[in-house]
Amino acid sequence: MQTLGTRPTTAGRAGLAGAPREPLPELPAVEAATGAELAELYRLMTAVRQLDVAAISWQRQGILPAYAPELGQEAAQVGSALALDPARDFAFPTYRELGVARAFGVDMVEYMSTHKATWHGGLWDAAATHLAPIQAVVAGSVLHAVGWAHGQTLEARSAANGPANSAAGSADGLPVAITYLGDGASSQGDVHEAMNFAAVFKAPVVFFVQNNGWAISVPTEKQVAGGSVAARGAGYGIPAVQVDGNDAAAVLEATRRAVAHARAGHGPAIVEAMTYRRGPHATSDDPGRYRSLDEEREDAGADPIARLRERILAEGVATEAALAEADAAAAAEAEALRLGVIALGPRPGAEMFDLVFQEPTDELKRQKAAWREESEHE
Amino acid sequence: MQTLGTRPTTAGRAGLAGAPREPLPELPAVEAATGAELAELYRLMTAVRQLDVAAISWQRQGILPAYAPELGQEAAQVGSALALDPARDFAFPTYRELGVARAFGVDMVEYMSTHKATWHGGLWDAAATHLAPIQAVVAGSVLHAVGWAHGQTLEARSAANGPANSAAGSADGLPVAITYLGDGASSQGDVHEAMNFAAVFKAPVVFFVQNNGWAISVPTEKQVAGGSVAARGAGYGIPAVQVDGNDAAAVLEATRRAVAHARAGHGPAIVEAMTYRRGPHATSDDPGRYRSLDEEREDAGADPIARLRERILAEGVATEAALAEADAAAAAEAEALRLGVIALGPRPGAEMFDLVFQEPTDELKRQKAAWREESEHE
Amino acid sequence: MSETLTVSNNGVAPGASATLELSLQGALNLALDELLAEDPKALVLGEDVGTLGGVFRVTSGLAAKHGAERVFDTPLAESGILGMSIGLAMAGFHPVPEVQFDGFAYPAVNQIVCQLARMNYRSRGAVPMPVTLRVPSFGGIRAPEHHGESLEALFAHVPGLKVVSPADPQQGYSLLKAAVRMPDPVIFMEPKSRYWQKGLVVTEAAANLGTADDGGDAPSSAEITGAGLTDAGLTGARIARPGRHLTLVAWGAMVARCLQVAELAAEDGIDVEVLDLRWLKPIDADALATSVGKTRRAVVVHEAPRTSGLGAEVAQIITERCFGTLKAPVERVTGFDVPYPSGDLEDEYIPNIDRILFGIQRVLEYKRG
Amino acid sequence: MSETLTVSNNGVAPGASATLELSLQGALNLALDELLAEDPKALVLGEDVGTLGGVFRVTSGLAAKHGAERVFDTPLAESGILGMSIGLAMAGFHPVPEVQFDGFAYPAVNQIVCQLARMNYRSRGAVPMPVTLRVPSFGGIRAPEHHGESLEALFAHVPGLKVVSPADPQQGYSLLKAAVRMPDPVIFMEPKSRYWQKGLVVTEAAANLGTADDGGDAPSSAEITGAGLTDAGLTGARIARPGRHLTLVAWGAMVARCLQVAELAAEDGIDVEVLDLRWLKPIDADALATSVGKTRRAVVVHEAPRTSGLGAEVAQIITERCFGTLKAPVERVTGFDVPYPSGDLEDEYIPNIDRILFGIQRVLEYKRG
Ligand SMILES: Cc1ncc(C[n+]2csc(CCOP(=O)(O)OP(=O)(O)O)c2C)c(N)n1
Ligand SMILES: Cc1ncc(C[n+]2csc(CCOP(=O)(O)OP(=O)(O)O)c2C)c(N)n1
Ligand SMILES: [Mg+2]
Ligand SMILES: [Mg+2]
Repeated sequence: MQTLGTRPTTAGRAGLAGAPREPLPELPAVEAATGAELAELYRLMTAVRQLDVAAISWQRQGILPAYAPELGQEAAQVGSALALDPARDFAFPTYRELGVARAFGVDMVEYMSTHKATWHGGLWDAAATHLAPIQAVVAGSVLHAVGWAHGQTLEARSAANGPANSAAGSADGLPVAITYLGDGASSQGDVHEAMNFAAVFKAPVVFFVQNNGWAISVPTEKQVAGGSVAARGAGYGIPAVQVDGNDAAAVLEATRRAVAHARAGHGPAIVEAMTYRRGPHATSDDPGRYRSLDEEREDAGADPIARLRERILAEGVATEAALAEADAAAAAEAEALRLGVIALGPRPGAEMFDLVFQEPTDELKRQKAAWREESEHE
Repeated sequence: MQTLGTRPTTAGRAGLAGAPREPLPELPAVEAATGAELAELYRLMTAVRQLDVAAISWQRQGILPAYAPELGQEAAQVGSALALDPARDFAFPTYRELGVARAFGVDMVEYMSTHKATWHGGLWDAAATHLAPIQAVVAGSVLHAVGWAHGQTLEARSAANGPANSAAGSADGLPVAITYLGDGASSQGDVHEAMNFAAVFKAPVVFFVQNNGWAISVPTEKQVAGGSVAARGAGYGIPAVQVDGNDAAAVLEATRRAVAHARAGHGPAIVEAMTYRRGPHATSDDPGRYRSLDEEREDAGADPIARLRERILAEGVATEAALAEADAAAAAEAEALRLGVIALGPRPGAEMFDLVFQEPTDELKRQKAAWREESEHE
Repeated sequence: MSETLTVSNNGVAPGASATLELSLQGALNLALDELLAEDPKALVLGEDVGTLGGVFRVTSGLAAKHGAERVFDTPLAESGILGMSIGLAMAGFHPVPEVQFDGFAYPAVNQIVCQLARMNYRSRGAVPMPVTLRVPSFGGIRAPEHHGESLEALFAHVPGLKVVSPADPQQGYSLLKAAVRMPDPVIFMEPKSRYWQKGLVVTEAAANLGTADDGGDAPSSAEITGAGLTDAGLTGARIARPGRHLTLVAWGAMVARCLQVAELAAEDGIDVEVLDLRWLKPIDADALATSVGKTRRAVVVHEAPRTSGLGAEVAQIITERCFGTLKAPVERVTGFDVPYPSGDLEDEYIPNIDRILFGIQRVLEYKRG
Repeated sequence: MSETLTVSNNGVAPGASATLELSLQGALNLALDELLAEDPKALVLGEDVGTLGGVFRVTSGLAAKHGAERVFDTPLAESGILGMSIGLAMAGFHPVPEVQFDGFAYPAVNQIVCQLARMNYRSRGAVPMPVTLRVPSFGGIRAPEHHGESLEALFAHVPGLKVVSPADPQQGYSLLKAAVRMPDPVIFMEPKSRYWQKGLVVTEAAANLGTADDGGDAPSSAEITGAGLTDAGLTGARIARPGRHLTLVAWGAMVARCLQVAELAAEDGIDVEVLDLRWLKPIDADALATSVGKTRRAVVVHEAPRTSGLGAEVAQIITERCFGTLKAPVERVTGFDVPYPSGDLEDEYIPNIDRILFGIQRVLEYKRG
């Protein structure tokens, strides 16, 4: 940005341009991932991989009507989720965050229910798990994360002014929101509004962008002008970091830095994880119409799980046998999930009416009664 | 923005981050304003000032039901508009661009009709004048400007491929769109979408931001995170310039650079003119509720017209007498406008029905007939 | 202990145990003031609602009194305001956001329809949305474009929303309190052309005193019910004027106009009942059926364009319930299917007294063909 | 010269002088292909409409054939897509934007309502908006949330929009061509559950051959009219099945369901007329009056939630026009006032055959109370 003219006349007012812009705050340094953490990353990533690959085959077998694979994004998802404390922080997923859900300890049958067309948001309890329901509108939840995060600031301030027995705003800092979005979602106006609101209110929120190269068939270079979502942070005064999204330890570290910044009350941060959507957009998609297998191979790079495995073995963090054990546990988990998903029946139709409001209306009660009479198949 | 991790795995793909970001293009240099141009700026600015100040008094006298003054923004509006060619370029105003309309040669009675509550968009012919109708949604037109601008690119390309007799895309470059928006409007999601679309399509559009310190009662520092709208350009790879918006010659120069960039087919540019809303938001507003007169005086700085006048006299571009003549012409214009505005009657109610569609529907014809029968007062 | 005070602007103490004369704007301000005082989780947010107190001054003085953290200005972005309110609700707050004018709810429609209205459902009740969105609504003030819209048909069609519009200061005070206390999202449509109209308001404190039988000249329980202070009174429609020959159904600013029309009609011996619908979703179908069951004729009046307006729903509910006794098809007197016009033409657009009288006449003179 | 071809996917030459068997998706593809060929100002834009050819392949092959500048992918932002289309129209183009699914029209509502629908009015006719917005619409495909919405009541309420929905391949082909050629904005709602259903399509070239009286076995003019190829046929409703006892009014995917219902009812000796409304704004009130004037009974069917749905408008129009002869109040069989549910429950939500039959029964058995 250039500056022209003698001197902006409104320079006298604090915050108005002409005054030199404040330098971007630095994200605090954090400890590198420990060996135990690398092993934990591996355990989770191999589990996520197996569940994900299995889900694709379940779709082919007719167990699931559709599925949106996260193949190749295990490092980005698990690495970021491990930087959070699910007991106090809150995560806002899209429709592709199996890895985050698994790392947050969400029941996987309840998670898969969304792909089984049982319930749009999934069956898990969002309030208890601190994982918001599935969000099918791209960028739909970025603003919710900002609002939730600002709520933490308000709680902390009122605790600071009020009775001392409140936990919020303690020396441990603020609870932090993390919102997941894709390269495609970054084009939505809501993302801009969210980043601006977050910066204006200094909300403790981390914008975690999985830049996986594609929004269905549209490649990032036709989507993200300037080439990077993280680069937009500077315009809002939000510190941002771009990270190799297929390097789980690097993602963990980058997200931890962003979370530490937010937790300390310094406001929002952006992490852009450069990764690759190795599979189709969803099981109904046909990537052959817009990218060749050769391109896929070249652009995807090395498998994030293979990379982590290599490092773990090279650094002697765990043995081949221990990793094989993790793989076997993951396979068993996938099989258990398969049985759970098959056993999952449809929800009773009455829930359509009962869950609209906390206080159902008489009109809905009438409609429910009519539905029972005319359509209930029990 | 920092980069973490070994190397983004998708660096192989053109345009994906990890690859070093392209440096922002420089806006081309242009000639400084000539003496004749300074005089023209003065003539226009004094006319705009007198019309604007008169309009406020007309509102007090009941000639206009309401008015949104542009007091203090004459340099930003006239300076930017003079950088365009109304014969081929197209301007998209908000509700406060009296100065742009006047510089574009729009009939001032037809312009004032919007404030007289005659017709929302104003009575002038937008297609003929190349000034879009009044836009009451903040940021409502930024995307239209991008679309119109991309249309010029498409015309130029098809002319280049098609018969040689088409004017578009000639050696003179592309027609350019300019869209006006305020510091408040910059918070809208549409502005982000527009900047991203413009950069992706390399559309010949100039985003002209009048940062006048206020969005009704909300000061820029609570509105624009990071402190500058121009600073956001870098995130999209859009060159941007921040200019002293009360220095008419500097605004003219900055806008010319932006227009030259767009005209040459290099894509969008942003100009942020730092200025000050000296009056109330609109005649119904009471600025005393949110800023003191002392603050106003301090933040507003020197009057842009006084500044230009001083410079013109100092540089000997025109004589006191010539400037006084311009002032007198402006006063006469204001008086003529007053008579024109008073003479302006209401539009016939039938237009409510006739102007909805190019091809009115039978239902609308029925409603019009019913209206004639029940309500027409002629 | 209650007394009638004339209060020309803000500055009424919350909890005032009095019957006050207030403008709608003042009544809403008092309701918000009392809500902020009673509920530490209540928040007010939007464009210019803080320092300025809102362009209609409905939030005037609240930031100074309850703190700039509880009553705050946001950047100028309606999707942002709604999205942030949703997140605040997820964090346990009870936000009362404002969009500055009806027409600026459109940029927030995605957040309203896909998020605010569905979060409770999507989360299976785990994440309720106790959010009341205030929308200065309808036309009549010669304002710029997009400042005179009637969005009730849109909102009423959205599953998961409740929609309400007060017609006078008492309704404004009582319905806003009811809305904000609800655990579900409510769209609160304020008739902006009525902001400065005054009326008597029985505050909750006064009403409680009344029922506490303190021996003072407290409002009677009938007065309170009439004022809509009982629970039952707050969830349904309201007879604004009883009558025998025909039911005029209206909401928002059209209620006052229909009351005028009823006076004029009375001069011709036509006894018009005016039903203030109040709740536009859910609609009080029983009240419609009771009234039209008695009068056997109905006209529904609204400012919004005719086609697919809420008048169609009201008319159809009446027809469904009263087909056997209806003397004529329900008549609609509405805005036209044209964009809301500029000030010079708005009296041509909004249903005026003449057009409503014509509608009444058509119903009264209807002969089966 | 015309012949019946079976075409399983895209690849029909524009201007094919034939009666073709096409899916709705193929018929729309052909219409766009021909429109791009005939009108150099026509453009197709949206998410994934270029290289991929759209998630439903409606734009398949068009970019390759007509150029990546005329059929192009945009960034993922619906307000951007609409806003850009408006600007392109201001520059003299005839954009045919797509929003990928109904539910993603909500982020564009501000541009649709305040801009697209009003630019002609605001500019006093100087800046027309020849824009056709394609919206894959309605439910029935077990899709994720927000992929099964019915927005016709919202669109039909907006002054300045025209709204249409085709029920079969012929309607898709003919109505899309009519819409894109109009000088006003049209919302084109494609019933996504019908994309893969096949039917015969008389192309315009074939129809022209027929009227050119070339002696070949061209479709008769009655066939053409039945296919909706005449001007008159394209601006109003269409009798999809004549009948004497009751009129079923439907649009989009519900037309096929109502035709099924009519067959079942016929087994019980009930002769149902099915009226395919086609244009949802303006509504063909004359066609409704003519049909119900004859049958004296009507049921309107739609997928959208009941309250403030377009069914209310249709019912009220019928009641206004036919009150004197109607045997029973118009019945509505609709979606419920609940968010569109997940796949497992969508058959409970969308009006099914049973519920429509119950509706018919209620009308037939109605006794004045
Ligand atoms: C507002 C909105 N528009 C369109 C869609 C349809 N859609 C679903 S996913 C998708 C692409 C998303 O790309 P990105 O954000 O990069 O996420 P990814 O799929 O790569 O994880 C699109 C267009 C949607 N869900 N929401
Ligand atoms: C979408 C939208 N929201 C709210 C408003 C109401 N409003 C009109 S002007 C204004 C402030 C605009 O500030 P800014 O963009 O800085 O322009 P300025 O008034 O300073 O010229 C607001 C909130 C509007 N017109 N449009
Ligand atoms: Mg992506
Ligand atoms: Mg401003």
